Amino acid sequence: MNQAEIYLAAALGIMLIGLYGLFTQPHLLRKLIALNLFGSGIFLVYVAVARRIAGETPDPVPHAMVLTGIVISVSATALGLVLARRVKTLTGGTELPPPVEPEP
Amino acid sequence: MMRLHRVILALLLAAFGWLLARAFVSLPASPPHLADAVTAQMDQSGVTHPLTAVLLNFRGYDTLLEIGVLLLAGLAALAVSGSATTTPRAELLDRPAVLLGLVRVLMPVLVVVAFYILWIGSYRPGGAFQAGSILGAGGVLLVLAGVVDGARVRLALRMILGFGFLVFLLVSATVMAGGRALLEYPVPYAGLLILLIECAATLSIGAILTLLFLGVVAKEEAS
Amino acid sequence: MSGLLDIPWAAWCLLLPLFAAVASLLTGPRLASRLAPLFALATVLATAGVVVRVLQSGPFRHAVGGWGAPLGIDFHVDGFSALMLAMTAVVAAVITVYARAYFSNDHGSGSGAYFWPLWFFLWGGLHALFLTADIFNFYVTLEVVSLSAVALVALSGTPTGVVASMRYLLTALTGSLFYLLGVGLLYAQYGVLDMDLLRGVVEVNPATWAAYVCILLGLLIKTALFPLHVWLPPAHSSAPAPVSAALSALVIKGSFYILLRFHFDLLPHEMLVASSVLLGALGMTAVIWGSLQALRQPRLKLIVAYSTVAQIGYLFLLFPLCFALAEPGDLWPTKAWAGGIYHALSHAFAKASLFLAAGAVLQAAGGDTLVHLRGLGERRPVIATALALASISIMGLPPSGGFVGKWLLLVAALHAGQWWWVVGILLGGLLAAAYSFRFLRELFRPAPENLVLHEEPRMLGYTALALALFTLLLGLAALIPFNLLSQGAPFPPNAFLEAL
Amino acid sequence: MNPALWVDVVLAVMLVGLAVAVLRARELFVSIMLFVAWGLLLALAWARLSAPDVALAEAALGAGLTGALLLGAARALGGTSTKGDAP
Repeated sequence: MNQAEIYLAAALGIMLIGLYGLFTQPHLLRKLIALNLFGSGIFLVYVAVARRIAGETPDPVPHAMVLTGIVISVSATALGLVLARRVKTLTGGTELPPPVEPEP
Repeated sequence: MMRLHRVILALLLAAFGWLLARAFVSLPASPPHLADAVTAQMDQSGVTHPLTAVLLNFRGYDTLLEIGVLLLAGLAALAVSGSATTTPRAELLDRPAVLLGLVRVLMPVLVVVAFYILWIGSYRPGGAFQAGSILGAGGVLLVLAGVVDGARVRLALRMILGFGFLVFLLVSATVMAGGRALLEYPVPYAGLLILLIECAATLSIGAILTLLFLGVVAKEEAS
Repeated sequence: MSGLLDIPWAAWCLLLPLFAAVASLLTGPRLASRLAPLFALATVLATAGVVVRVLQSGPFRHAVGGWGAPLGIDFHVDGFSALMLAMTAVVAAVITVYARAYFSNDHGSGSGAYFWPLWFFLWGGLHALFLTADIFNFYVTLEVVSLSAVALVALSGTPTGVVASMRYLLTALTGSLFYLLGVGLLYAQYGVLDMDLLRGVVEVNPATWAAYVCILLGLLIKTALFPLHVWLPPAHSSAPAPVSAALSALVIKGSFYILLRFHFDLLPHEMLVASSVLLGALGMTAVIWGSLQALRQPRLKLIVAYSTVAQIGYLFLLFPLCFALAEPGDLWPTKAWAGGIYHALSHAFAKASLFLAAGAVLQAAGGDTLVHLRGLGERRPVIATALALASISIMGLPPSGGFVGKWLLLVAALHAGQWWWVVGILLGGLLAAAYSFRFLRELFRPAPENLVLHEEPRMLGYTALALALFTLLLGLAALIPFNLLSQGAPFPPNAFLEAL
Repeated sequence: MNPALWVDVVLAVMLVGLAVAVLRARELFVSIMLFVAWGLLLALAWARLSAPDVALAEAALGAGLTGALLLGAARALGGTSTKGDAP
């Protein structure tokens, strides 16, 4: 087992945990945290893959993609938090109401 | 019912995990990659740090859109919380003077550190995003100390929000004069243009991160 | 003329809306609203430049940064992408004119204040999406589109709107992340990110399979194919009308476009046989389920939103027709491919028209329940005509663009001997007629004596009507889009012409 | 196995374990704190994988700013003690 494989295994676990949390946690902030876990698991895949190539220095291209991904996920999380606050202000709740098909 | 949902979810995730695991195990031991292509073109990139070359030159277009996404998030925060990003003036009086003093000392240091990180980014780890987040951290401190409030945000900070993206756009458009492609820097000026873009981006990133923090924590108006 | 063709139109049709976004931010809403038509016009002209170039000299690439794949990111513009760009530019330009009138009373701190920068970001993001040939760059463009769309939905400011926007954000992010994981797997296996280079090296193996599942899942969530559609009706029906129009007409098509790119330009045929049948079946279910739900909705915007769920279903019928049971040399896959894309195109115009008209109804009648529609045919003939004409295209009746698309799918299904899709397409058409009839009937009832209407800007009705007329044009002048579509199509050119 | 790799194994196990803990924490506040700690641990992982730039960005943005934003939002929602539906 090499370094990349160790972290790929961890990435797999983290992604699944994040996904499980995303679908089971009702609180909006916890959903966003779970989503961040899922995302970080994916970034770990990228960086582990960059480490697999022969030689001392890893491939910089996946690193660049991960940096882009981190900035995007911070942006999205921030938007999510602002929206969550708005949801709380307007509905008084911190969870999404169940997705009902609107009744006639 | 809840239980059943979770069992189904767990089964689906197990299947998904198995699919991924199988893929991971089968990946080639020494896979094809772009590292050599990066190395081969480094002397044309205008910088010496490979990651900065990829981020700001080879795949600079990704970064242009990424700064767009960050700006978008800032705008969205403003739009969603609307007039909410104003802290009432009276609150400033409650701030501990110690914090204010600390901020006065710390801010210049943070700014210097940020631009140092930005500067070294051309030849070793560092760059606009790291520098921008340090500025953003400074901004968060200013918010906490009550130095920055909503009213000032409106006048000063918002002008800076779009600055980085605008400079990046202008550079990508102007280099096209003379028949070059979008974002194709003339090689002798590549380093300079990258530094220009990074400086502008750092300011905007710092401003946007501050704004996002303000949008999340600021008290909402009664309206 | 050759000098004009040398201008990098592709770059400009990306840059102009992005410049417009920053300019709108810096100038403030009042001036932004004045400048918006100019930026829209310039973007349309740049897009026209792209279309003319493809028509005259075929597909082309533009190496952003001058590096070229694999190191750099390339634009790759063929007939399909040019058609999607043209669709986006025209629909978005009309929506821009509409939005100026729609928000004309709201330049202050209300939802109009941030509309313009967000709107041009959405537009620019869509153009970026249709231009790029880089699978990671697709991810970035998807996020530009999603985040601006989410923010635009939240502009309504109502509790329903904000909850819908929150749900939309969570769903869209989940979708993008699945897609991102798929891209990572492909890079891990093949070490390139350019579509064309990947096509040369991709093979059937566990990594490609896992990547396919991730990418498919991510994009299906974003395209809102049944049963992943739950987020769509609340988001599309609670947003401000110009936003609803853009979401249903354009945003959905973005992820669908990437899905088609992966299926036709990248993945090995043998991987797609089983999944294409599944996609077809889900599409058919979406047609039926969406239509049945549309039949039960109390409000015009909700009917139109569920109609989108149904119409998305048709798009997915092209997969089984192209990949299951088809042998090389068969003509029907060409028909199915062109039919599906044509359906996406005409749906964009028809659905945008319906949502714009619904917004006009909201402003005129003060609500959009079926009761509010009563008598509008008499008092607001322009709005009513727009609704009627656009519905014709949604039902798939001649001489509309919707008819051409469905007809091609139908003929392909008959040739392929897959008669069950024929039944579905016809049934879907009947159901569409049924739910459209629900509001059309109310429209053309005599106006009640005491009907009081607000004075809405007349431009609202005219723009909706313009888009509705465009759907008729798409039915009457179908050869121009098809000529464009054949440029660089994934089928031999002679098969393409023969099929039509 | 190379003994240096045990560092990675421990780090990997901690990352997975802490991720579970983040989602299982009853108190939202605790959950956020654990998430910030998790982000810092992840920054260590980036450093181990020779990705110093990513480590820097993760520490600043992923853990730092996201943590600050989450805390701010939790306080604003007035729900720091909201009971989570732990798996």
